[in-house]
Amino acid sequence: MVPLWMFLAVAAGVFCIGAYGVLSRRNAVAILMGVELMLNAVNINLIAFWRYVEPLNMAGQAFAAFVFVIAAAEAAVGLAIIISVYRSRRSVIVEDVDMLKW
Amino acid sequence: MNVNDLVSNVNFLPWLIPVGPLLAFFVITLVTNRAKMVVATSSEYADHNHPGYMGLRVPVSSVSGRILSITVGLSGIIAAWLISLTVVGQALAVEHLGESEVFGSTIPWMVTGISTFNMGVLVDPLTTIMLIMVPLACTMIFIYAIGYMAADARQARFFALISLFAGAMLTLVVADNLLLLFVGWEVMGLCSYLLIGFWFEKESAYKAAIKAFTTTRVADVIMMLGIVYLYMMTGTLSFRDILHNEVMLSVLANTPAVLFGGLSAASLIGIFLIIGTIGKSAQFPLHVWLPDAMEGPTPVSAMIHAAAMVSAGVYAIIRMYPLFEAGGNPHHGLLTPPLMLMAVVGSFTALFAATIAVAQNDVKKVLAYSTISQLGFMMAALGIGAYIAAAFHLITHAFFKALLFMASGSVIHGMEHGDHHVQHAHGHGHDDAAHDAHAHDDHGHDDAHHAPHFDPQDMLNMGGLRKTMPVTFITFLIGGLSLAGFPLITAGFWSKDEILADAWKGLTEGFGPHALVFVLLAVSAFLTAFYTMRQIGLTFWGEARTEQAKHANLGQGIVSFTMTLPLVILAFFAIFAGFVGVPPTFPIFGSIFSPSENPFFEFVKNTLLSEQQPGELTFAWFPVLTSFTVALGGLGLGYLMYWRKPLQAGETDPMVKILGGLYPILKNKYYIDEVYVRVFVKPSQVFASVVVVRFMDGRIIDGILHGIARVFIWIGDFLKLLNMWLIDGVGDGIPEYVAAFGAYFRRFQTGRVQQYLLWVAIAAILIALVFAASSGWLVQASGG
Amino acid sequence: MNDVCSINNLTQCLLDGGVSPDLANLLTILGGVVLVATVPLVTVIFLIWIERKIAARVQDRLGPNRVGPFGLLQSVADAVKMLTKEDITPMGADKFIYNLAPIIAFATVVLIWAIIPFTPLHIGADLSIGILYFVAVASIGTVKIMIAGWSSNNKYALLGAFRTIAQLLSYEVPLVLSLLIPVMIAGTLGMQDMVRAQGSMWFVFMAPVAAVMFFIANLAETGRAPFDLLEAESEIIAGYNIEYSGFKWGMFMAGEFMHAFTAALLAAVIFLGGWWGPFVEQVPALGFVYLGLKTAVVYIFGLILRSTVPRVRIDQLMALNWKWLVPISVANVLITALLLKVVDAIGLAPQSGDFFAHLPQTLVLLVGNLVLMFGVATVLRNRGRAQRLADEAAHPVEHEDAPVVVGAVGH
Amino acid sequence: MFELNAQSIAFILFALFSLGGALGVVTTRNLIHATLYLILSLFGAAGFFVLLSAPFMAAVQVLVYIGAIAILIVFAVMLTRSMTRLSDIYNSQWLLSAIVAGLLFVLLLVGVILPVWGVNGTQAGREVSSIVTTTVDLGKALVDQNQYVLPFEVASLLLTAAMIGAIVVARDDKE
Repeated sequence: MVPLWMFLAVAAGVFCIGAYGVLSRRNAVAILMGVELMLNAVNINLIAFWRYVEPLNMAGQAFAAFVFVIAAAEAAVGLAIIISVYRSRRSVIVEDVDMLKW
Repeated sequence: MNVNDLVSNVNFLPWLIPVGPLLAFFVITLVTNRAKMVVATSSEYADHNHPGYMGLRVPVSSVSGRILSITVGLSGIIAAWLISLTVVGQALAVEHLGESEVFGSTIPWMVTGISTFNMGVLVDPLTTIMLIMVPLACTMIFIYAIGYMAADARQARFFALISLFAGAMLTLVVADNLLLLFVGWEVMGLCSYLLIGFWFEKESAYKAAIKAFTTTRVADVIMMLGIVYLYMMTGTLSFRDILHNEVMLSVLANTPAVLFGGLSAASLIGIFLIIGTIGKSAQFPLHVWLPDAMEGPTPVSAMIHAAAMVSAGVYAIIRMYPLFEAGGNPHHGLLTPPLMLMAVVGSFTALFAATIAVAQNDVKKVLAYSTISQLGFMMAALGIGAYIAAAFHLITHAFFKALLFMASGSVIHGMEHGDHHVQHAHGHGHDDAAHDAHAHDDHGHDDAHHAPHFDPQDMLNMGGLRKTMPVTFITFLIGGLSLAGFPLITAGFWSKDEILADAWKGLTEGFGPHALVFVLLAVSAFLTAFYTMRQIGLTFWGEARTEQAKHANLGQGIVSFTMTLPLVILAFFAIFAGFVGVPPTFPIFGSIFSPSENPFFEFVKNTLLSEQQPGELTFAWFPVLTSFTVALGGLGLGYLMYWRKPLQAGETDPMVKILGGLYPILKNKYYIDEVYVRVFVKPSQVFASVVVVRFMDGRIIDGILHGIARVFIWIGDFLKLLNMWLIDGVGDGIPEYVAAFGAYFRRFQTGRVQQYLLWVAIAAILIALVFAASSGWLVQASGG
Repeated sequence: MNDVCSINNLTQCLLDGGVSPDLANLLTILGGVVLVATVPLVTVIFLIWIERKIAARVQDRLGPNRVGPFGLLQSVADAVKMLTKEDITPMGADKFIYNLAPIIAFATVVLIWAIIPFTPLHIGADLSIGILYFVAVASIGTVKIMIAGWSSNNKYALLGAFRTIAQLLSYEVPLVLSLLIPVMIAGTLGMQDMVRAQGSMWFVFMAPVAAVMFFIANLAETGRAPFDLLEAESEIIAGYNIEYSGFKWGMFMAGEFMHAFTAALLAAVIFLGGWWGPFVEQVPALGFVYLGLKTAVVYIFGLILRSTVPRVRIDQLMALNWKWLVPISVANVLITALLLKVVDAIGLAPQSGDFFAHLPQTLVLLVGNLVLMFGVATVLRNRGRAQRLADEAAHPVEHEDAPVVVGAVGH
Repeated sequence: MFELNAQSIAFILFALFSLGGALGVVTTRNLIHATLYLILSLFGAAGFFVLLSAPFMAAVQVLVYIGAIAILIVFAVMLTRSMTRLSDIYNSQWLLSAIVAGLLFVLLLVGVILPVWGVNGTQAGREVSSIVTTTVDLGKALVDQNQYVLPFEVASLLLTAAMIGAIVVARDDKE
């Protein structure tokens, strides 16, 4: 069976790549994709740990299920916000919507 | 646990106590408070001494919604009251409650890694007495508020807020751990903010609200530090686990504190908590918010000053008392730093506030300062180990101070009524709005739309109210006497006397702090008696000094009834609450009220472990005589100055002549620093600290801008406190400091989330690195 | 499993042929994969013929009858013609995606076949979550449409894609909800178990509403009439795949036909008892026949529907879904869950596998479904009446000559 | 420790999917392509779930992420059409972010994963039990009153709220 740490490593990789996307992309939609990647990496971890450490305890899968829910909600609301921003400012570049300061 | 044994089992009952008001809050907010937006006319928004806000679109709750809300709020608090009565009944039945058994139950609340954090309720003697006082006072205030707020368009909202307030206070009282207590504490902070700023259309009101909020916040942060530190040290915050655990206490007392070398951990935690209390129950130097808090409606003042908030501060101290005591023994003159701090701050505040109160003309301001001073009494008492005396005074004070506030409230109400009457009679300055105002409420006090603005709270405008408002007069008199500690028959006398007796005991054994406390408290007791008499004299005695005062009354019907009933009930307690704590060795009275033992004392002392309990005092004449002298002396002086020759209209207050140059200073609450300094602190210290401040002040702002070492930042925070000290809290030190700070950190706020995230990520990595380095994982990793 | 070489146990045959076990397994699996992947391809050609024939019969025509016996080879000829057509890639198209789309289009359909139990023994992969797998794979279908419509750089295609995706996403809701009901009754997500659970009673009797829902939703999912808006020539020319030509378009088309057929297959499996039939335990291979027959019934019914019912408007489509199907299926789920609990509570749940053990539960559920139908019907009737009254109020009809007309028709 | 069998081959394949897909997501200029890469990466994750004998999770992954979220994203991309191909896709801090992300990865790998779960890490020795809970158990756990029914309900509430919120936010108030 594939050792656990490999799953974890891949998950970590996906997470970091997603984080990079979130930190560096200009397009809000792309940022959202990065967030999805990060959430997904978390899910991989949850399931992997569930399988290798506590396969008889539902916690891992249950939490993964909740992460799905969160991801769905986050995507829906986030995209809605992006679209309404685009409608009002004709732009989804995050630098263009940094008025909320000082 | 099903509902049935939840109700039947007294261990679960405490859970239900706060539920009523909290539920009421949600129900009112979500359901019954049906408000429609209308353009305000003075009648909808006629309110206590602040200009109306004609033209604004304001929410006005429908009549039905208003009545519903009142019902809900009232039933909530009454439910809480009944439940607590049940609990109290059962608690009193138990022999030596607290020593062996206490009521309460805990549930695991959050599992933090290895340790589980329990939430729970606890009923021990201290809680019991609080449960006697708080719900009763709250209920009275609620009833009172029905009448007092009857003309306010946002009455429903008001009831929601005070319900939340009461709920928070009850939570705090029944909490069995410091965190739950802190939760209640903070919710109350929020409520006080909302309620002080209830008439937010008034600039002064919302400013006062913000002031109160921020001031207490400063203290609360420090208190939270203490809580966190305590949790770090002990791994639990449950009172009984910590305070009924000799080992833990001694450990706390003997481990030196972090980065405050000299202190023990217990002392540091204690000081942190005390600072929290200083903020909450308005002790010097953080007392500044309390007088301004008078901007809120009077029931709120009563709530904050008597029933709930300020008591909460003292209650917290009493609750955690063994912690402060740990490592010392006040009964043998061994005062730990926190105790010392309390003794000094408390006694000083008592005197300080009393002197200010002497020169106030605003009927509520006087009471505000008297509150500060009375709380000073309690703090001082705690400082010298007079644990039970403090608790006793807390209770009695709550009763008579609530009484006084509500009485003054009805005085104000009456004055406004009179004022309205005057306006009406002279027939100028009232329009259609005013008409329908009178149509749908018998005495819409619309002081809004006529100039010059008449101040219904200024005692100089009153006088002779005893004729028009007899009930208020009698009750106010009772309350006042109780506050002044009129010998033998008032509650205030017994509690104060006990404090003085404790102090005297220490003094006879030659302990410095006790002596200080004794002298200062005696003087402030004298002043208290004096200004109380002055207030009563100015308000009720003599002849009416203004038209308004001549016609001041509470009118008829439900309003006047709801506003007088609580007064009468509380007046009863203001007298008789004292007799539960009569020391048995007291001549005559002792044999009457406590033949065998001092019931209050015997009951409450079991809150502590047996070896921490103070011993029964042997009766001594000197303190009793002292309290006689100061009380009667003060009252007498007041009588001479304000009763025998009542103030005539237009005549200036005799205080002005007597105090001379001091008068404006007192009137302005020592606003002038030099005088403040000369009167209070030893000049040398002051001089030194001034220099230090100047010097450090410059250094700090530089220090921060150039990011000098953190020690300077720490000194800076310390000096920030000193600053508030010197310039009476509102000094310019903090604003500048904060402004510079903000100006510096402002540039971090680019409005770009990604940058923030980047910072977060970097920080996380750094922390992880530190953690990894400390726990040697990296080493392992390189190894494996 | 018995160790004799038979159609049910090809591995054994290979082993008897002296092949090493691993290789034998691999070979059988590969064989199965190839089979399951190619059979659909072949079926399509036949399906098209059937479709055209039936459409023709319904519309009183003859249909293809030139090429081959009964025109059987007509669609073969069409296929050949299609393959020989030029393969166009429009300018500015996103090449990679543009070429990817048809592959996904067909693959998604073929993937579904992996979980279809043809006989007690023959199933691609008896996943424990078969039905969920079906839903998941079906949901990928939206991707193909999206990228096809987007990548061909054509406004019509994009519009068509949007519209189609709106339709597919909307109709996934009642689809999944109606699938929930057999799952609840059978207590499993696996296809094979699902079929076994229908041994003595088909689910269509226990959950007719769900069956109807499933059928309608599938019509919409597969874009068959009356829901074939994705190729509404009159409005958006030919939908998302307008730019495709030749073989790629062929894959789209084949994919759609396959999808329709697969839907019928699933309906047969989930509601009509799959391969169950007389003697199927003794001769598992019979399962193919029974399943084929049941599927044919469903599919042909769909065809007749297609050639009789006119196409709906997009707003009607959405209204039908969100105002009727979704609420009804939600109600259906609630009712069924409740009834199942009740049945279980009062001990009517089937203990043994035989027919009569299942009867009470079936009756209860049936009654529940009928009540639901009645409720829906009532609502519909009231609505219709209100509508009619409104119309009559708008422009009253002459009542006196109406009966005359009827009479005239009568005689 | 890592013999080459069907499982490990599948693992490598899926790992390539998810990592490559992820890289594609953050590097491609064309957002539609990025979305497709995202789908690829999510497929990889689904494959992992299958390998980890959580088929239900795999199916839900495909259903929710690819069937719903990815489509949502594509919609968003298309509705913000002018933004689909930006001239420069990275902001000014991209280099620093790359360093930070890389550092984070190394830290996770070297600091946590390897020492704890690695070949001779502290937890390496534990054997993996062959019996695993099934989808039925998951379903039971989710509605078990002393397991996850409350979070479950809360999650459903959250979804509803999110749905309403999304509609309210995205609706065009002009008409």
